[in-house]
Amino acid sequence: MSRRTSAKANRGRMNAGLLAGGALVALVVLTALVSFFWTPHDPTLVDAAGKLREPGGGYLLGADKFGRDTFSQLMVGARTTLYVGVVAVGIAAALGVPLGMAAGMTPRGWLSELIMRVNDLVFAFPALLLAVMLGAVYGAGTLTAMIAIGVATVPAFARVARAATLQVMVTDYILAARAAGRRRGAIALRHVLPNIGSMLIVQASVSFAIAILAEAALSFLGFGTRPPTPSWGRMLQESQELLFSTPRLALWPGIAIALAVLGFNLLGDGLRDFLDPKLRRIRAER
Amino acid sequence: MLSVEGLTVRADATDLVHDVSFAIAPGERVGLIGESGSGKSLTALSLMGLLPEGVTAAGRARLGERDLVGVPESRIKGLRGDELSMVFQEPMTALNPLMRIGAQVTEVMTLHGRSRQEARARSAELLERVRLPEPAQIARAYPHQLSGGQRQRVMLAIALANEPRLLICDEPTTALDVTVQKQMLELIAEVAPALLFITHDLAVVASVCERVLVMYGGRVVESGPIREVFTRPRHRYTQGLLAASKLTPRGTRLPVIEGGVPAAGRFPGGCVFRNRCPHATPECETPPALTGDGHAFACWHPAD
Amino acid sequence: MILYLLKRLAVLLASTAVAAVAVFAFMAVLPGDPAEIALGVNATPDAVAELRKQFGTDRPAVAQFLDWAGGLLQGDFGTSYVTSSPIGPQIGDRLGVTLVLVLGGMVVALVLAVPLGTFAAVRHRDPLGAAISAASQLGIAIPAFLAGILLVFVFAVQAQALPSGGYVPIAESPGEWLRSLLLPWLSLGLVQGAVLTRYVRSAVLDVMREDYLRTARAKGRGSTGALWRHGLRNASIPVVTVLGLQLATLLIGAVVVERVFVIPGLGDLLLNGVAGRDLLLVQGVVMVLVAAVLLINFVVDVTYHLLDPRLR
Amino acid sequence: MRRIGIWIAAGGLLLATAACGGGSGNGSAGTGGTPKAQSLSVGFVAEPANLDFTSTEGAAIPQALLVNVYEGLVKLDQNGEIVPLLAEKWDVSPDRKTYTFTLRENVKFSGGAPFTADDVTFSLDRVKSDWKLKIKSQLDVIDKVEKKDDSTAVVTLKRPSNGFLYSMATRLGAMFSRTGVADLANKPVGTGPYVLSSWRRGDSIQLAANPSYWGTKPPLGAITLKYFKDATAMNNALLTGGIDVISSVQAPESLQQFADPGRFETVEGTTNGEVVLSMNNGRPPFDDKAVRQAVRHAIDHKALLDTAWAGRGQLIGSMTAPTDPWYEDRTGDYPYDPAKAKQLLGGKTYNVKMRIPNLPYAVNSAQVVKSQLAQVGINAEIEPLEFPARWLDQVFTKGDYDLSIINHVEPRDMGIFADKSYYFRYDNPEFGKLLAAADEGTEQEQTDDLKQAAKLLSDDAAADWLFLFPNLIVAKKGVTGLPKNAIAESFDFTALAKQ
Repeated sequence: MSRRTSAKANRGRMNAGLLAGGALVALVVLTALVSFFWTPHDPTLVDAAGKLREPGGGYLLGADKFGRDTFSQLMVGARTTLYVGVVAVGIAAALGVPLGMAAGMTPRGWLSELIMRVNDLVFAFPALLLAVMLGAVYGAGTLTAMIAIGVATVPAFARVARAATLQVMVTDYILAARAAGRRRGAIALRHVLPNIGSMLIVQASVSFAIAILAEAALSFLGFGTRPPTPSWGRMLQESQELLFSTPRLALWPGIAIALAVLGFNLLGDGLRDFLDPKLRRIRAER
Repeated sequence: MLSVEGLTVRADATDLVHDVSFAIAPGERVGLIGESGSGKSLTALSLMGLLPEGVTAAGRARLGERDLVGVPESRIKGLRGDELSMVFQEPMTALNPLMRIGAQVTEVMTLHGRSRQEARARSAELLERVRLPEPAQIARAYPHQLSGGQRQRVMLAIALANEPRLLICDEPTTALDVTVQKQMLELIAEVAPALLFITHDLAVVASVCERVLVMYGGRVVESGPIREVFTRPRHRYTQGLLAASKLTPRGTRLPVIEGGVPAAGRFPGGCVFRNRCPHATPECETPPALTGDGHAFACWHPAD
Repeated sequence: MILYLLKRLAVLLASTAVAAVAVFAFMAVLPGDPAEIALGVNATPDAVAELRKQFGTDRPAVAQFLDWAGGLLQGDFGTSYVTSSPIGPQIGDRLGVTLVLVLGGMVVALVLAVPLGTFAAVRHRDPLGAAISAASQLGIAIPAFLAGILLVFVFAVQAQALPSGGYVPIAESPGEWLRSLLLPWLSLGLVQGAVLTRYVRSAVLDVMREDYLRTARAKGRGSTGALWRHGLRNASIPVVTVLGLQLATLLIGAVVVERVFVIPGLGDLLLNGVAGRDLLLVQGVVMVLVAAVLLINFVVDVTYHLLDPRLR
Repeated sequence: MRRIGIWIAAGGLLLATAACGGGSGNGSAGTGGTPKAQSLSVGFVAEPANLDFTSTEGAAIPQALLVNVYEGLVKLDQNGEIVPLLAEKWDVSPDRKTYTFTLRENVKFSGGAPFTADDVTFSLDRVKSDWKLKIKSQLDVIDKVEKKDDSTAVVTLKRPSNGFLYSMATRLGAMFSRTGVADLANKPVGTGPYVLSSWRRGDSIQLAANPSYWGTKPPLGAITLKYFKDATAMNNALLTGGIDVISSVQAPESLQQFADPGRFETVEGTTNGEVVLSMNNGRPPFDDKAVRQAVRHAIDHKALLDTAWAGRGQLIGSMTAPTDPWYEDRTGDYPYDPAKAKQLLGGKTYNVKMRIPNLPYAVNSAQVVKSQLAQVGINAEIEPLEFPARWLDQVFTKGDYDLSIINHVEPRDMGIFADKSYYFRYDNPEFGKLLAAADEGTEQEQTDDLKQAAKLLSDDAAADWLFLFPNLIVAKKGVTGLPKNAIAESFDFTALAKQ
């Protein structure tokens, strides 16, 4: 009784988080989409006359030291943010989910043991380390950053996929499917994947948030998005020297990053409670 | 000894238990039956002061001279585990997985003033009393090393540790194997001082209790001595319940109660059973009172 | 338990060995010949060949690996091609600084997160509990370096109360050492504390819904007492996982804070090594980092076993 | 609730510690509490990997050690004149091939050994035998070095060279002790006013006054060179008293922070650093002179300097610095004229790679260059490469680039355009001839020839010269003796003092 009551109460409250998260994420996505067709100004156009232009007069948030419109940069920066997140999470999911499922479907086999050990090993190479090393080999840039973040996130996906698969594997319908002699691959695709999907979505949104932060940190270290492509992380980095005289230049990308991360985190939390309370215990990994 | 008057439990604006009154005399064994969602567990939890967050109880419940409802936790917690104990439905999760059994048993005694040494000695006795083999070994074990039946015995030992005046059991055998169930019930019947026994299983009530309360929709719809209520149910719900339980394994279809139990707050006004009752009339839109001495019921159209 | 420990230890050693191979292989793929780099852009081929011989980089990869790995076993990381000084002591110094930074930051995080997270869970229906949750969500969303820059701005530049950066060894002046670390600890601790608060809250909430907590209350404990005696240890299990994860990522992740506060830590050494193509140094640092993460995993697993009898 | 109280108490403790410390910590570099002579702490950007500038490239080592720890026979003063240092004087033979240096008496190395003509022959011979830098070829012109007596050394050249004495003022002329070269990477031994006292890798180098220095004792007892990778961190350090001097401002927009004349003083001088927009003359499209010229016309240098480097620095137009005797303002050669640029491109558009080092000035300038080139139809993709390793490898060594931006800090370095294998891949024999003639000719001939050479470079659009890197120093008020111009390799601490 107690569990039911509180879970219900919880779900009602979490919906607020889910809505807020969804709204923030939608805002980022929408901004990015609009930026393909329209921005107030060319975000990369250097205009010496408009250096550090104050907000107003068509420049909603003013301009940076290159005279580039901050608002336009923020809009296109949303694109970069999503791009980094989608590719990094995509890589992590594409590699991590099959591995985690394979490990979960053969819990006592050598395959499972091997996968999880390799997983631990990859986990020992944090995103930042990979990014720095890949940057040294192939040159810093958005792609190397995304690959590094993606690969470093594989273990998180593999673990969640494995844990969720283990839970699903003991349910009646899987037992029935196995008893009916269904092939493993078919079971994985038809039965396991749809049932662990909700947890993976949760993991995806949490990883997305982390990817955004990682991109910002890499930009700060000079291993992130290449100039002049607008990126919130690089905007923040570039505005550092003007932090005292023109704080708004750091303020806006800072807010953008914080809201996007907040959005994806809230979305992840909200989805976890909303989609499948049964699997609530498998927590998304950072 | 225990008297409950006008107990009402609500979450937000919804009454989950409405105006429930009953009493238990020393040594008496009372059953509380009903389907899930009938409010029987909440009734028990409100007596213990263990209602979940956001759920509050009003009305009056006294154990001896002590109020149980509407008092702050600091006042009631001294009674819990001492004069008033409870065994829960799910033995697998009711014990702390990280603590040894012995420590969990002694805890309830040291909490209520016994010395550590005394408690330790007594816990061995208690484990023996609930018929656990090799109590010393069990005391050193962790919960996961025990079977469900064994764990429920441990829970019983904990409940009995301070010789409570009243033991509340909430579906204590539901999660157990049938063979284990029987032993457990015998044990409870043997060791319980006064007992409030909650179950949905009529047969179980019949084997353990002397008197029974039937709950539906958060209300007591019928109460009385087991023999009378079970042989001559008056409330239409009780009647249905009994009929349903008499399904034989080979099962010719006997009348079953139509429809399902509504969700909390979705019960109709008036007689809460009227939307499922084949005998309902417009009269039933007025709430019937629980009337009758000894064998009481709340129904406008009672069975004979 | 002993058996488990031995088994887990074997896994640790094996994975460290595999990691050593992986790290070496990765570095071998890195373009750039140490000898060419050391000699600059217009070096003569003869000089390069001679230096290669001197460095030992003209030998087969397997021999080089065995040499390097053999040295590692004795704590010898080799001598840098670029700085001509032994690498081991350098890594040791930097690792010490980073450990002080990271562990201090984690202490701040714990001091913040355990009470706040527990409070937020216990009072999750109160505005104050919700406010703590919201604050922790916001804290997670702020990039660590931004937090650091803002702290510098407030405490160092405006208030002139603490140094804006730099690291003073404890041997030189314990007071200055503490002062130089307060802001870095705080900026790591705030951000990691926000993350941790969220996990503590969620772990405590989960535990609060456990039946055994109700049992404890039925025994006569108040809700606080029950949580204290029966809840926290259970709640600590998922929190230990997160702690391990945070520690593991921070060893290198702290580089951002090291940059902001000009602290000569391990991450800084790594970036310098990469920029200066000090390959052997980079190899050593990466090896240490990877081994440290594996060690942290080991400790977390063993802690699990200590905390949770079900795993034994 | 209880636990929250503890947290607040902990927070209070933190503030209390901060406050107590505040009093003692403001004494700038005074790291210890010992009452030694005054000290200063100076912020630098690049930390040396080791201290051996005979085998390691880069500006960081000579910047810290030359003149301060190591001395040469001569040095370059603030006006670019060559003045005596360890040599009291020198005589040049009429054929300008023999230099006779008269050495100062009573000069000792920090190890205690006396400095004699033997050390001169040792040091100069060692350049040929042991140095591993490519710039050592500058002394290939030396035929032989001889000791005449303990205080006289004679250098004979193969041919007359104007560059010889100048090179002697750089690190190439640094005097080493015969007994002090065992561990150059860690233990420098020189005759200078300072000696290395400690080095905390990744953090700082400490120099202490040399008690047995032969010349005027430096006013300061100790100098800390503190290294910052991050420009903002360096600014903050000065703002909070962590350092006394920023040796080179890397974020010129932030100078406003130091505007308060009651607290700070900003020194703006000049350097030898030409920030060059290099174009790969060796492959399309920049093997085409018209395209290179278009680039020069397409760039609004004034706007670039204003946005990329806060308007600090100077527009030059060719490969010479105003402190060179042969400097001429060549900014008028290619005025900003996008229409002309388009015309030169003949309506064609180009996609090119701009591979730049990941340094602030380059990253800033590149974004402006890209934007301006886009206006005339050249789409430059910026690719920041990690400096130095990756940039050196890809651009400098392999020449795999179309455009790049780098500050050529070496003094009087027009000669790099004479080397057709240099990454510019510029090949004009006439230019080489001019340079050779300049080195052998008289001083006047040298000036004339180099003026011509600079003009030739500009006309050919061998590269574009974005601006001359400014020497921006910010110091706490009261710090004196700051070198206004950074035209030598070293940051000269000898006059640095605090009032």
